[in-house]
Amino acid sequence: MDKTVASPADAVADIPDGASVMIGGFGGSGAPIELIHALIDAGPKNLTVINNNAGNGQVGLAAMIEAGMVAKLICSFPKSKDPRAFTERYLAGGIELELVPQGTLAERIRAGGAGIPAFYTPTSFGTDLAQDKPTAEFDGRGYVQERWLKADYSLVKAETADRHGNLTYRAAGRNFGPLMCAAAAVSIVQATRIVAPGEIDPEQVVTPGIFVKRLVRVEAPQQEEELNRAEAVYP
Amino acid sequence: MDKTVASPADAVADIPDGASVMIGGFGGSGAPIELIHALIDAGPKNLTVINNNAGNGQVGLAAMIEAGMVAKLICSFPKSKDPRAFTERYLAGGIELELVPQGTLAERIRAGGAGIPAFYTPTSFGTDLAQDKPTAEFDGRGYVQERWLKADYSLVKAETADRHGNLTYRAAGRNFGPLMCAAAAVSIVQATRIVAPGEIDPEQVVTPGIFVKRLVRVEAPQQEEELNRAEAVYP
Amino acid sequence: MTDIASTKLSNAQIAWRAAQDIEDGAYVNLGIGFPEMVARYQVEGRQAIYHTENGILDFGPAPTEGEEDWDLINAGKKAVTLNPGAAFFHHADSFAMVRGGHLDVAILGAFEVAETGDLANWSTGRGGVPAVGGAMDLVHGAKRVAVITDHVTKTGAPKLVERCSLPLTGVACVTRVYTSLAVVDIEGGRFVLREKLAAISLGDLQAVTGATLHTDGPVADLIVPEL
Amino acid sequence: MTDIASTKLSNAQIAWRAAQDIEDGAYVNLGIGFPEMVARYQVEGRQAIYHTENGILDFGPAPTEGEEDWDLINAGKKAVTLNPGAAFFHHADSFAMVRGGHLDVAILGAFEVAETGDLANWSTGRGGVPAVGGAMDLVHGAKRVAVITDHVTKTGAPKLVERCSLPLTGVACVTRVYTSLAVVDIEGGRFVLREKLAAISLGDLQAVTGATLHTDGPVADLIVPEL
Repeated sequence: MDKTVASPADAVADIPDGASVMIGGFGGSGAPIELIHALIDAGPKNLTVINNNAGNGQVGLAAMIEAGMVAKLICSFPKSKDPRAFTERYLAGGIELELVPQGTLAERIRAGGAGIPAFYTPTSFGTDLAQDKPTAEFDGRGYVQERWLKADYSLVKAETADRHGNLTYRAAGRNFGPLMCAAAAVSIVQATRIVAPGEIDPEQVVTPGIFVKRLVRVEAPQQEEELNRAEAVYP
Repeated sequence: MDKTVASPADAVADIPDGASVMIGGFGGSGAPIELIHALIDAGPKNLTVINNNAGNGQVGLAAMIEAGMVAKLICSFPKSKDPRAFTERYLAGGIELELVPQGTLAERIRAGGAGIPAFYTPTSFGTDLAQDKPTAEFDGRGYVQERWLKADYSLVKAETADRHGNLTYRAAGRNFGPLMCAAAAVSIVQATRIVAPGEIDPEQVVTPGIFVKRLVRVEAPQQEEELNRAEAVYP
Repeated sequence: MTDIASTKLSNAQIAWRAAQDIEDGAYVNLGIGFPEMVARYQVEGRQAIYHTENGILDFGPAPTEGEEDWDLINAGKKAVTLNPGAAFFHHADSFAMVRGGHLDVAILGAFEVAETGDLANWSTGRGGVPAVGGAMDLVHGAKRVAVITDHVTKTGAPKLVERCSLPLTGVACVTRVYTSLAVVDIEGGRFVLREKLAAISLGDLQAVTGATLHTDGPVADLIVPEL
Repeated sequence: MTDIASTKLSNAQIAWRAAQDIEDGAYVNLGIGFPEMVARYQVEGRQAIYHTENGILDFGPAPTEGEEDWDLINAGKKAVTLNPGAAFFHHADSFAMVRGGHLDVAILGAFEVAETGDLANWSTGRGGVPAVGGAMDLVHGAKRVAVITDHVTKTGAPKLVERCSLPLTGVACVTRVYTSLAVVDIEGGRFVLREKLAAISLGDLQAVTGATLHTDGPVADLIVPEL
């Protein structure tokens, strides 16, 4: 078994117009820049993107929005140091936004991967973000019903992978990666290193390979924050 | 910060009559034998125990049931090679059983630790185990609503702990440990080694210390299956 | 009428037949007991990865006696070994794999299977100590849920039935049944016969089946090696 | 009437006062921005462990400039360091800590706090791009949710009010407010004044507060060091 594909371009080549795509990362930490840029090169349109944020500067997700590929964004915090790509489109009515509290976003994605179609959370109860959502009372407290979130694809950045797809991450870059691998029909992972099965200690696997469909090695991955500090622009 | 207490006896001394106690382990794998035996020595009565099984032989949970301490058991599979302690009491009406499918048991405990009061699962839909439970349809499929499971205490076996309560486990002994640490008001962990904070790589922590209240070192822990093969009896 | 007892496949042969349908790279859960036998007959050149509910992916066969590590067991509480590429995880993650649709195949035993796809395999309904384990989870989520079973009970009663009489494990969940006499798909609430032993006539097979066996194209001979 | 502008505490002093109530061994989440300042004034001899939503427990102060690792950031996307005993985890586990009642204290900023404990701190309701982040999660689950804030807005309007006029972050969630003039508890749907600056009279304090300040026992002087 070898889930490795030759290049980021190969890894994302079949993502069609209209697909839903989860993209890992919290701000620049864990953002799979090479996979995103390969997707920009491929250029599918009308995508629904699930990410914690809405991009920063002119690389990564921001560049994808700038390229006009994103019809809808599901996120918790569409602000950043330089959010212009999203902000301009959003204020012009050119992109739909579904704003989800961060913990609810994480839990909805976790539920998608875990076969839990709906759950109750105290988060957002009594607020505008709970409008039109079913509510229920348990033990005298009010809760909001939230639905699972799944996607056709996910793009995730890992540190070490083995060829079966077992993964480790790097520091806080882990964030949404394990959840998005499980919640997408086709999870696509870029890893700094791809090793032989058995080289990752079974105790230290963070994402078991069953949640990973495709792997691609990106030996020296770019870091979004560093690109932005260098005022990089993609393409 | 040092969560270490001096002995298993000290660790469980305050567990009162009528408490609910989650006990980690799947069969003998991960069973915190020394903590259970300390609890037998302490002898609180009328306990509700949450465990995957119902004990095997005459040690550990089986010995606790034999000692008449368990009023109710919440489990998925109350059978084993030598289940007599539970079986005799159950058939005589001396112990209440709440039978929960294994994945639902795990998810209910996970929900308890994660602040999710209820969730929907396909598991048990249309079966006797879903009787009297609310059901709902999502996207044309039927699901059962299940409630979170919390406990006053949990007893868990870990491999390495640091003094802040960060934990690693051993092989499949991990099973319910991370979930039960989070779902109990007071989680009590026995670990083969207790090291200084910083000695466990932050990437390799399985249970973060926030989920752990008390630690006790049990340097050469007994293994339930081995005790049973030696026909051990406790006390 | 055929002497079914002398014609029927052994459990090993049923397991062998089920193993032929496991594709290369498949993630598989084998129910405890008889279904575990399927792993022995993995097709040469194909690699399946076995999942066990208690938190291991890619475990291997039992260790030699005396070499057991009792923290390294499968859902049947038998000692196992690890293959290169194995991973440990907790129970909630393990059942996320099960319920979340990540397993390609789950192969289970059965007391009864109905033409509706309903399965009864956890309770004889006769009292005693009830125990369910992971059975009710496994029937939901795996992309394909298959059953391996003798075609009839020890007393000769059909195990393939119109409606299950025993407590259900799951509703409309089984899609293929490998029996000691035949391979039967469940499609649109009907049993569809795909393969049968050449030595048994369709009539005789129908006689030991508790619901109508439909055909949909040719019925192949069920051919298995001596084992 | 007291000149509030020249009397009131600085943000650093408000943060200092809030830090005095963080107990040894507490697990703490500090909202992004102003609340992050609380960590600077941790009481000597006490050890708090800081949680950040993006998946770190026990992070430390910012590294020196040029030493940043941009995969090692807090929820405010600022570079941080690790203390011995730190742990990484994914976002669902991180918010399990938040919602599951595992944090001892969450300290947040506010646009408005109501005497009901309602908090508004995520949206000015004026259009633009809405962004919520982890605020709505943090107000649920932490054993104690406290707010640090100037007592009034930049235009002098009260921030402690009977009912919030801005979109809510959470209902009945705040139990203590540390302001630039006072320390106020929220109990039974009422503001209960615990401490106030000696230089301001109760009447003057009430005049800049949008709901009745109750007392329940003595009101202590709010005393903080020069910072």
